Amino acid sequence: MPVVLFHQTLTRGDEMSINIEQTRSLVARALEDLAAKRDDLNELDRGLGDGDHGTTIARGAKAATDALREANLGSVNEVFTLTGRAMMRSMGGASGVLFGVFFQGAKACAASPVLDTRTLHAFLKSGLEALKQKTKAEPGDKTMLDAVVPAITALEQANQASATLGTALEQTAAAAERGARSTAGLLPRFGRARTLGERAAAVQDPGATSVSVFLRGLADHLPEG
Amino acid sequence: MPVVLFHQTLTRGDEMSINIEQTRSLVARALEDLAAKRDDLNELDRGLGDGDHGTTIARGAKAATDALREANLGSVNEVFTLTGRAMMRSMGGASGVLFGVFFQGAKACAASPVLDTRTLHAFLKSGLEALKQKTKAEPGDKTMLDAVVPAITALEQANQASATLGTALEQTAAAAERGARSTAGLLPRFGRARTLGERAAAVQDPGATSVSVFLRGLADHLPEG
Amino acid sequence: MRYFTHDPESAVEHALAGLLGFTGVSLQRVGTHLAVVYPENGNRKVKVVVGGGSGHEPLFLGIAGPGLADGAVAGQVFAAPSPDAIYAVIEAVHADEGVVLVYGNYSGDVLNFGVAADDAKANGLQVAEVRVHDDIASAEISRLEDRRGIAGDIFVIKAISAAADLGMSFRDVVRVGEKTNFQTRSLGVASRAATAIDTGQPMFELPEGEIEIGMGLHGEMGVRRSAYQPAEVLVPQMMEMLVADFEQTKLPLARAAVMINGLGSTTVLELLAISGHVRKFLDLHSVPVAYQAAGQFATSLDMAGFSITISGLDDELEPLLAAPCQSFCFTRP
Amino acid sequence: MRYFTHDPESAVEHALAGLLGFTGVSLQRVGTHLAVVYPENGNRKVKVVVGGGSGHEPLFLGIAGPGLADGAVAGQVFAAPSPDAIYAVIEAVHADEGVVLVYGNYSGDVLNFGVAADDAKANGLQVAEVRVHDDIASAEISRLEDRRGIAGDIFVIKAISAAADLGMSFRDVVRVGEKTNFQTRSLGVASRAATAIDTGQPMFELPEGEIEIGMGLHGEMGVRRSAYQPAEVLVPQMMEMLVADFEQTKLPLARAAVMINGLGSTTVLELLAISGHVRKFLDLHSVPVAYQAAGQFATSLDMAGFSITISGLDDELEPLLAAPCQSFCFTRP
Ligand SMILES: Nc1ncnc2c1ncn2[C@@H]1O[C@H](COP(=O)(O)OP(=O)(O)O)[C@@H](O)[C@H]1O
Ligand SMILES: Nc1ncnc2c1ncn2[C@@H]1O[C@H](COP(=O)(O)OP(=O)(O)O)[C@@H](O)[C@H]1O
Ligand SMILES: [Mg+2]
Ligand SMILES: [Mg+2]
Ligand SMILES: [Mg+2]
Ligand SMILES: [Mg+2]
Repeated sequence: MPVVLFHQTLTRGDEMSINIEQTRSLVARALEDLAAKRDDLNELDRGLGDGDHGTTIARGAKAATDALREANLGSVNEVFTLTGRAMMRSMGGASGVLFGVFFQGAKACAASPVLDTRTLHAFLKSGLEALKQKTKAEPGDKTMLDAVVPAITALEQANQASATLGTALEQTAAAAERGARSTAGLLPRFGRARTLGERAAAVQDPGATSVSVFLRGLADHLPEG
Repeated sequence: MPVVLFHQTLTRGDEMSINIEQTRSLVARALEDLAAKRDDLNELDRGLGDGDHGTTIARGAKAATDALREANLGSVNEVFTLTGRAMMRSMGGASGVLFGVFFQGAKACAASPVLDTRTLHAFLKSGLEALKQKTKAEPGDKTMLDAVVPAITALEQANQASATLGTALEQTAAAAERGARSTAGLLPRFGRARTLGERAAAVQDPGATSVSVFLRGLADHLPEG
Repeated sequence: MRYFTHDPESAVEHALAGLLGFTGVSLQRVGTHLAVVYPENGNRKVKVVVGGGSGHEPLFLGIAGPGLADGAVAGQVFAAPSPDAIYAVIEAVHADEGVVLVYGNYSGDVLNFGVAADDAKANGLQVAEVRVHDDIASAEISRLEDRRGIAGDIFVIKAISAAADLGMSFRDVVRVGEKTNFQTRSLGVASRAATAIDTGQPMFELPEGEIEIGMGLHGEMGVRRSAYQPAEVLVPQMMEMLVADFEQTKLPLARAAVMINGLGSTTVLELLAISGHVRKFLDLHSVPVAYQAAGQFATSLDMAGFSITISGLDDELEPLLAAPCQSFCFTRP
Repeated sequence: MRYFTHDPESAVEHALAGLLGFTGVSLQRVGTHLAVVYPENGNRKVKVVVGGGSGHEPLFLGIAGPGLADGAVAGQVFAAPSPDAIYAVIEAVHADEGVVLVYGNYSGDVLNFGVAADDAKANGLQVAEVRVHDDIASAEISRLEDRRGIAGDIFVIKAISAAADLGMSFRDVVRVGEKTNFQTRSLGVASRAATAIDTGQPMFELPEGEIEIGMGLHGEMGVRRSAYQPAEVLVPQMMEMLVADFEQTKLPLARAAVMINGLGSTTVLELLAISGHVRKFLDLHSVPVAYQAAGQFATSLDMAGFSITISGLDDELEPLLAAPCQSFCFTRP
């Protein structure tokens, strides 16, 4: 079983693709960033739901990094599907299934030995399709979709422009962050927050925030080519 | 049924005795003083017991004044026995029985149409004997006995000195007050406070305080002769 | 306030150990999941599996037993259980004809039970879902199916289980479940938020002198605030709202089962007093009460508050709710 | 915290109305007293009357029923009932052979039940008193009879009532009661005082990060303070103290009945976890457990805390504790 250095220092480059091991490290580091936001995410969920989104997502992130550390991986797809499966198994709550199916979108895509802008776009787009099977929420409803949908639009544009993975991730993360921020002020229409109406308007959606934190982590930790 | 003026203005005199109606008014007014100390007595009991002595004694005082208001009285003894019975019936708690039997001591004494130093001494002394059947507590154990016993000693001396009722009541009340104050600093050995030891030492015993408040009320409201 | 335990995940694990140690109803754990089965409800062709987040004890794990659920599965505190755990229980109850999943209508539960149900169906099992939606404060009557589930879970689980005990078909058990679900309405109030188990902080801020109406069971805020009222004023108001809700579905209350549920810190003294006020209201309105209970059945950690649940009964439901049952959560000898 | 009711006296009156409205065990009120009788325990020559202050719900009024008390009488919140009320219940249970009074060993209860017992004896009735003294924190073992009664009340009432159901003589019922009393030991801890119902203020101050050990059931302080410990550390310490207490009376625990009692605000999640820790300790010490339950049985309004009660069983007591019984407070189907 390969030894993986989880905390090696990586700096962003302008390479076109990374291999399986690099993808494993990259996703693991982004998940660690997510887990580190535990208390902030709980605080957002206190205003909007039951105050546990940080705890839940941190549990999922930990389960996923544990699973990634031990897995024998045959494709980059598996990095994502394993992550999704571990999250779905360990998290529970609304976000467990939603993050779970989103990451497992990679299962429906052709197996690839490298992660590049095209494969990443395919994975996440397939993940969004799976998400849509699970929820009728659309952008503007103050859910994680408010981050996911603009992120994938940005990724699609980057892909069409044949952008490097670094550039694509940067644009994707920025779009997700904008999307997450846009949820502050929106009226909630799905999930626990639904019944709160105006009382929950001011708060930024925790699920959308998690999506943006994860994608920002991918952009930040991409290794040099 | 006689009409009783509960709130008529009475001032202390140096008469030797009062009649049944005057005794009824006097005891009722002392009971009202006791009920008015509800919150203070609760506060003392919070430090030493379960915080309800004021509520309990106020309930008893109210029941007793109600009973006194309606009763046909044939002797001054009945003012005391009625009060005791009403308290025992309505209060519950440790103090219900203790105040109940103390006031009902008058039952064992010869019926009298007037209250004077001698009859009052006989009633309360008989009440103390009844109390001793109910508790092994002695002065120094931080209970109502710390007020009752010195009060009766003072009353006995006043009786031997053939003091007027006014003088006797003044001396009795003063002794009860000293006795109640002396309980601050004592270690509790009876009642709920028993298990608290040092933690309850500083507080003045609520039951002893009630006794002194009642006796002070009798002294203060004694009508002019 | 400080809990006697700080780590939510180990707390739930320890609680399950505690439940398994009780004498009386003998439960079996399902693998390493936070899940139990009671395998002795022998007469049933259709099995009943229930679940939801932890923090609602004695629900959900505590409601498996004779005359009640065959399987129960919990998530972490206030998180729905995962599809894997739910699926493991669906398998573990070994149903001849099918499995009915009963859970409160919250996104998390809908999503996780939904995935498990899909997996089970893909493996050839017959599965139906009853999403309890008794909380009248959580949505208008026109959006009945958007309403959340609170303590009404218990009446729905009770009726469905008793139907299964009669040996009813899958179709009929589900029909009974949906009927009870439709006829069960609840309303809750809180005077203090639950304390988060890990931080020790209140889950929402409720100013002194205000009460929260229609809070969910998961520590989340209610739908609106109101000034404090003592129970003798508040309860009749709540009862008016409940009765009006029945009338809006052209379902005047003819006979009722009533449950007063404590949410965590509300004293049993208060629950009894509230129960008295509820009964007085129903007596005044000439609604016969076939069943009335008060206690802690579906809590929200240590939230201070209570809910009133009313089930409208007919000749089919009354004996189902009356049938004997036993569990840590709910017993009818 | 604010109660949903402010006036303690009307709260107790309303609570009694609530209790009388429950379906299941059908109780009758005794006159205008805060007292009930369950008249259907037909086989008994000896009747069992229990009581104490209010604020401990579901005790005391809630423990009348089949296999349990024949009569129950309450005082106001935290005040023992008056002799009149107690006497009225002694009369109302219509005993052929005698009445056993069971109550917790507190001055107020001893005094009031004592007066009622004297009155009853003066009227030719046979009456005995069992003063439950299970709280090991409240006095040294050498002063066993000075100890207070807390949740152990329930095991003593249960055993005595089952003995009466067997048609035992007065003498034997009392003997069973005293034996169970002697074999029943409890220890409680609190992490927050009860809130006084009238003022809304805590009944004693407990600094954050401290716990109170051995508090009484009436909102009074415990016997000492200690630093906060989580349940997994605290429970084994408490169990050591309980086991050592049994050993001091040359009564090593051979078989046990166990009750984890919530005092008001402690969550059912915690009570379950505590129950798991208790069982783990007993398993490690090879003490077989014949009965184990957790819940709110004898509360102290909304105090945060719990008590552990252990009864040492022998061949006589075990079936008595196991016999079926039903009441609002305690049910064994
Ligand atoms: N029906 C839904 N559709 C889309 N997203 C949802 C839905 N329900 C919840 N979410 C997302 O999940 C987040 C809450 O996740 P989490 O707190 O972990 O779950 P739970 O609500 O079960 O406690 C919300 O902020 C929102 O982004
Ligand atoms: N055994 C006893 N002997 C003498 N006095 C007692 C005894 N127990 C209690 N008291 C008196 O009663 C007072 C407490 O009364 P109260 O608070 O009304 O009753 P309870 O303790 O039942 O709540 C104490 O302050 C003390 O003076
Ligand atoms: Mg949440
Ligand atoms: Mg007191
Ligand atoms: Mg949650
Ligand atoms: Mg008291």
